[in-house]
Amino acid sequence: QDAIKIGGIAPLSPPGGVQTGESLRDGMIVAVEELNANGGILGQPVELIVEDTSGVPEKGVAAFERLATAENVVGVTGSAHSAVCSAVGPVAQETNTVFVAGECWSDSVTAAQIPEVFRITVANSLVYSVAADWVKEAGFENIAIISENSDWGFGIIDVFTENLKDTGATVTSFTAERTVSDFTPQLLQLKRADPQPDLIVAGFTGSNLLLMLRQAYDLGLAPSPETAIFAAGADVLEPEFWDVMGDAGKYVIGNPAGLPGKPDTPLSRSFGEAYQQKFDRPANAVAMEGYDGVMVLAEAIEAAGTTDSDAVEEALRNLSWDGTRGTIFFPQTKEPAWAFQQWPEVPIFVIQYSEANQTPSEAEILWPKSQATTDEIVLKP
Amino acid sequence: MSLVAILEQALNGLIVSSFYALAALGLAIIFGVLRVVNFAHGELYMLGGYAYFLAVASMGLPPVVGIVVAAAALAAMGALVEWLLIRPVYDGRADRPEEYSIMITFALSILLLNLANSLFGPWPRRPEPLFRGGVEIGELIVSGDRLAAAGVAVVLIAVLLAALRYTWAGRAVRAVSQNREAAAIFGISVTRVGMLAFATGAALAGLAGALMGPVFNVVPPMGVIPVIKAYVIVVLGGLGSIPGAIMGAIILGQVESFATILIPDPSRALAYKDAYGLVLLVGILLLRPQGLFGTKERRA
Amino acid sequence: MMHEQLDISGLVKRFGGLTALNSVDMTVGSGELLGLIGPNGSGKTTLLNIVSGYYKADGGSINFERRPVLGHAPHQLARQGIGRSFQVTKIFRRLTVLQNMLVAGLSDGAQSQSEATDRAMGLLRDLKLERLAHERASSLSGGQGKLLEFARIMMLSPKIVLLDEPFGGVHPELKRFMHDHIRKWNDSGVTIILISHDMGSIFDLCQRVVTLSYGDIICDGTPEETRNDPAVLDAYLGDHHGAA
Amino acid sequence: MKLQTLRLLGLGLILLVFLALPLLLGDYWVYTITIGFYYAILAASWALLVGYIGRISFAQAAMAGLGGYASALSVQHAGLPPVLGLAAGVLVAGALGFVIGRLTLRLHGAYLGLTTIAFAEILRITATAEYQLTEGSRGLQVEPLLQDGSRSEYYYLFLAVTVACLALMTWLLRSRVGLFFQSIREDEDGAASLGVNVTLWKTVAFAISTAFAGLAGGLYAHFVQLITPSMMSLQEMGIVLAMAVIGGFHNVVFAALGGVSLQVLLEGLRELGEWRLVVFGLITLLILRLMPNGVFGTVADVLTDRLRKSGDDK
Amino acid sequence: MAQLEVRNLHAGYSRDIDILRGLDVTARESMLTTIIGANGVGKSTLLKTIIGQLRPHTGTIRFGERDMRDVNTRDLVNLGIAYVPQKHAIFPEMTVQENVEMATWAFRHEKPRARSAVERVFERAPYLREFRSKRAGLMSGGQQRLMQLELALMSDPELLLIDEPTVGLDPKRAGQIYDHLRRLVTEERRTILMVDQNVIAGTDVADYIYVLELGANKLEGTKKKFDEEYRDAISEWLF
Ligand SMILES: Nc1ncnc2c1ncn2[C@@H]1O[C@H](COP(=O)(O)OP(=O)(O)OP(=O)(O)O)[C@@H](O)[C@H]1O
Ligand SMILES: Nc1ncnc2c1ncn2[C@@H]1O[C@H](COP(=O)(O)OP(=O)(O)OP(=O)(O)O)[C@@H](O)[C@H]1O
Ligand SMILES: [Mg+2]
Ligand SMILES: [Mg+2]
Repeated sequence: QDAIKIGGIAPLSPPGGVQTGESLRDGMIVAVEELNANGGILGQPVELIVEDTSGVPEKGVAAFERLATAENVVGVTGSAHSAVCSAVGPVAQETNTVFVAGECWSDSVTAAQIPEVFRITVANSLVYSVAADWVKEAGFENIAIISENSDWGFGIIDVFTENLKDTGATVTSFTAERTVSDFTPQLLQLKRADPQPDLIVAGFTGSNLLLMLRQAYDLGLAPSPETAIFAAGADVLEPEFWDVMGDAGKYVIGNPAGLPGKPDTPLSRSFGEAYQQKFDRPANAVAMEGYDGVMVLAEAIEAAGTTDSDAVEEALRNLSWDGTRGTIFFPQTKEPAWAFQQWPEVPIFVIQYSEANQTPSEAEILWPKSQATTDEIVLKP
Repeated sequence: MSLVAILEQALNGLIVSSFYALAALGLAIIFGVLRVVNFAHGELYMLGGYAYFLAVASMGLPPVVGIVVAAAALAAMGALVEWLLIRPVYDGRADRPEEYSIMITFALSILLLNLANSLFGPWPRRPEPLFRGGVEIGELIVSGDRLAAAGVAVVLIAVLLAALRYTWAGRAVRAVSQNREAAAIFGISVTRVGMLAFATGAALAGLAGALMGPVFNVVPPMGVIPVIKAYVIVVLGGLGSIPGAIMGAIILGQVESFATILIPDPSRALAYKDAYGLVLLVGILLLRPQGLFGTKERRA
Repeated sequence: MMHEQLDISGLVKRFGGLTALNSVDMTVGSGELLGLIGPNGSGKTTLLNIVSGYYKADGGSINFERRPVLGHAPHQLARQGIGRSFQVTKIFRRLTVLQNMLVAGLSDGAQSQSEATDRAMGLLRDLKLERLAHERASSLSGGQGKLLEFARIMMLSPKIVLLDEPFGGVHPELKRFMHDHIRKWNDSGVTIILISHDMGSIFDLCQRVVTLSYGDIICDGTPEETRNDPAVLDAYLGDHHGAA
Repeated sequence: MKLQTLRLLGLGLILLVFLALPLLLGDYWVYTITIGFYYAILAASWALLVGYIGRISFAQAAMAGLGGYASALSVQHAGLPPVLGLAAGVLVAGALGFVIGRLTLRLHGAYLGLTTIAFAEILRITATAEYQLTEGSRGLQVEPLLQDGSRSEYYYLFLAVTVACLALMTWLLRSRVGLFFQSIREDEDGAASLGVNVTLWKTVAFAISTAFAGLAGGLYAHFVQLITPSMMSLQEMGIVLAMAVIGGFHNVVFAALGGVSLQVLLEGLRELGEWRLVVFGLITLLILRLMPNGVFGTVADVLTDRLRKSGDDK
Repeated sequence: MAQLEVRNLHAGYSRDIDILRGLDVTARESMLTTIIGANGVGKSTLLKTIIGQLRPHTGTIRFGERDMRDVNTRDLVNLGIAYVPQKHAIFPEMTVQENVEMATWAFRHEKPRARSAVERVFERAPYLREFRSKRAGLMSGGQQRLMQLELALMSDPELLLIDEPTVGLDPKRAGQIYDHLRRLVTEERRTILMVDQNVIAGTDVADYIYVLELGANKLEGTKKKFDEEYRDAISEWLF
């Protein structure tokens, strides 16, 4: 019996964000095992083929090519780098293979409005406008953003600047190569700045994000009573964060696009358990996206009753599936551009660790207000 | 900018310089003896970081011991690499020794980097440093791990300089680098010195990695950037010249520290951070092709 | 008909505190065969290095066929007709012996590849290197390397040749060949400056001998005059008059 | 003479195989080999520089990137047709190669290697930092070279260009220029004393080599239709180096064959997942250590040797 | 009885090609033995094989009791052998002083011996004193060669192997060197084996002479025999 092939793409080697890539892939693996345990799709077993993108657009394109033309997968999910997601869009269109983008936040991924491209994670505009609301509410006035000079990094700066324009807050931004590992000169400069910033946004990923957080802490800059620090990269959600940061991780603020156990549905709970059991680590938003990505494809194939690409694509457009993070569907609105086939209800949280070694689920939720676990808008050391 | 701010940047520059110098020392020694630029130096540095991490975090040894372990492990590794790969450079087996040495070490670096990716995984590790906490010097705050690393680096550099100048082993190392045949005729074992030099160079890379690991995290690509800085430094100073390497490190540390904050467009200033040293290097080489401290050769 | 081909005046070269050439004046006529001798370290090679463009001078001027030499690159001077050999040979070790010859033969673009090859093989035959034509130059013995370098300059068809110790390590039999070639060359109008410590060769070949000592010319005369000059005897020949 | 004909026969055979491949392989492999041609030109251009004139450069991948960007941007902003864009890429890369060659004239060996690393990294960092122009690490969308070109159309185009490039390089290296290059590699002062214009040829060699790299980069960009700074990284350079070394960097054709075959091998090893690059590194290391003339170089040497011997027997 | 005996030696640079084809050479104790022969006959190859840079294919090399076939170059000094190769073997980037000190490497731990060896060099070769703190590689060709000869003598070798002692030396110094070598043999009873293209002077100082041809012996004999019997053979080369 032929297997139905589903493709995954994720950065599994440097210079990509390998940590994120692995979580994404592991989420997919859990999904495929679950599908096969329940008899597969359309009665056929499911095979997952994950290709490495290294986080590099050309390699992503090559990987997608291979999946679409050599492996003949029905659809592809994953990615973890906006640049890769954007780059594979045209290939998806050309090869008529649907792509469910996960963990890539740049607006441009969906703004290209390619019919084959769907997104189950947030768009920068979606997430940082929420974060910006929190910033407004918290009343920060001097905000410094240090971000990598990638699509995602520039997006953070743009959305913050845009959304805080009318609040009178000043936003200063620095961008740097993904490989810069010593931020001390800038951080010293911020520390000596008058006034000292009250919020630093760290728009990096991987080891370098942790280094920046660490250096800010060691210099006594942030987190401190004067200055809060907001880590935009998904790496703060992984348990290894604590191995590296120790106490310095306390009071770091993160913004996951989903928290395990929220909403508290049976699916989200069972996924969390399966993941924990298989990989011996708690699931996080990225793993949930990996899982949801495969499941969305499986649902669409099931709904279409065939693996024919056009039918699957159509089924995705009409899909409404209760995933680990809520009901996933893909609106066809083209205004604003990035909203096309973008799941609009991605849960977005602003969380802050109040103790060392917390999981994201244990951290205090600061925002949205409706879900907040603390009255403070930001905790100070 | 206030005086304190300037001092703070200068101090940070100095600390960073000592890191760079440490990373560059082994490179300079290996080049000095074997006339080989070890393009795998960054990966040896990375392995030093992992050796330290394994010793301190996994085996629970105290940090000081961890550093010794890292140095010893890398010395052994260096000796092995020299024996297996580098020896053809000077025993006459390689037809084009210079190109061979560059390419073989480059290939080694590709192998080690990918091997580490596969073996250790992508997660950064942060082993316990030699010292924790911050040190306040007046208004200036320096974190303990950095200061410790810088201090050890300075001591090491001094010891090494003295050793090269005043010990017979150091002289043998210099002699072999200049004329292998003559060295052998006078009774020096060229192979032993070659191995000694490579092992020492690797041990220094390992030490640097062990000291730097707690500061910059232990992660497979951790050596890539420092080693490029190390290249810049040794070339700035004149390949093979240890005092040159130190001057180079000091210059680079200050340039990076101040250029990053003095260039008016803050975004560009940081984006080009890793390019300052390279631009400096290109500039200096154009004026003095033999580096700051290198010497000219007699031509005919 | 002789005219002044190489005109060196007031040439100074210093290395740090050491004055290697101390205001040297010397003219060489076209078609001369001039010996340049002097104790070790007297500045012979340095002079040659400056004339052939390898070192800069610290003062003075040099004209070759009334055109200034200083400031020109070695290859330009080579093409203007200044050929030289090196005291420590500079052969192309990983090229074959024949290829070594062809580099010289083809560099001015005047000869075709086959013409140059024919000429090269002829020269190699004369110097007993024909057998080795297709071997790599790295497998030549010390003396054979010297011979190859000598043969290479001949390929260049220079107007003036500066030979730095060309007989070092060459067997007497081949040295005789070289003598013959040098004479033939000279007869065909090529100017030759010969640096050698081989007094037999110098006195045999040269009509005029210039003696340098510590960067100064201490004697400029016929072989006979030089041989009997007390200063030369004292500084250079010692009591082993022309022992070699 | 017999050797010469056999050599030509061998090359003809290889060419035939390449001509036939698209008829036998699926789209994906055709795509892969097409990219292999990019690496072939790049590896050959590097071998031209390192193998013949002895100047080590680590900027070759960066130069390909530069050619790619120059071509893509000139098509985008000046509205040139892609073919003219390619020409612009060749010119820009060649010109910068000329400048670098000129600036680094007095450097050799390790100094030169390290300085070219500096140039390469400056280029890469600039391409990343000048986001407004290059789209940074997100990547620049590039016009396709052929409107609606099929996979095999691209394949044959790349094959033709590769063969043309190799023919050009071989012709150059067979001429007296090749001899001058090698004499400079062996001893610059010695070469100058024989009238070889060392300055000129060293610079020209750099310019020619980078111009070929620029061409390769331009072709690649217009084929993949996307270009990012990672194409200019040292890691990428490492791969190019390995290709040339494994093929045999003493000969541009061998280096080029190394380029194609390694690209195919790298794709073939995908099964190994993350260990793929480890295996790759190991192969490079072993070949360098045990077969310094590269695989194709060694095979050719052995065959030539056999032929000579059997010729002698008669 | 420390004499150097080479018997039926076959050696070369690659395994399948013999450059030396059955050579027999003896450097008798307290004698100066000179080897002459055309370029490329294998004189340097012989010395390189004796000192262990090349491995003999077959044949024996003995120095006194010691089988030299597997000798390592670095052990020469300890065996009482010094070697001066045809091309310069000095440390160009070190000062002259450092070069001189390096030559005491093998007996560096015998401080008085090392010190007096260094002092003797500067006494014997006063010209080196001027260059003491100058880099050796910057000296002229002849100066470098002279220094190298001095370095070789520092270890008081029993056996001295010299490839072309006087190439590049001015006549005055060359004469002094030949005198010195002669004195080493007659007064200090040392053994010298040298290769020389300077046929007249080289045979003039010799006690015993070998003439090689294509890697094999052609003629040999004492100086006296040469003066009497083989004059013609030699003058054939010379004139
Ligand atoms: N590049 C240099 N740097 C410093 N000193 C130099 C340099 N070249 C030559 N000298 C010095 O200049 C002097 C003259 O050297 P040169 O090589 O011209 O001598 P020479 O006459 O050729 O001697 P020889 O007969 O030994 O070859 C020597 O004392 C030498 O030490
Ligand atoms: N490194 C080498 N590799 C291969 N062959 C070599 C090598 N060195 C020398 N030969 C060959 O060995 C033969 C003997 O060389 P050798 O150097 O012993 O000659 P030699 O007698 O010392 O000559 P010369 O008087 O010119 O120095 C020569 O024919 C030479 O071509
Ligand atoms: Mg001289
Ligand atoms: Mg010899």
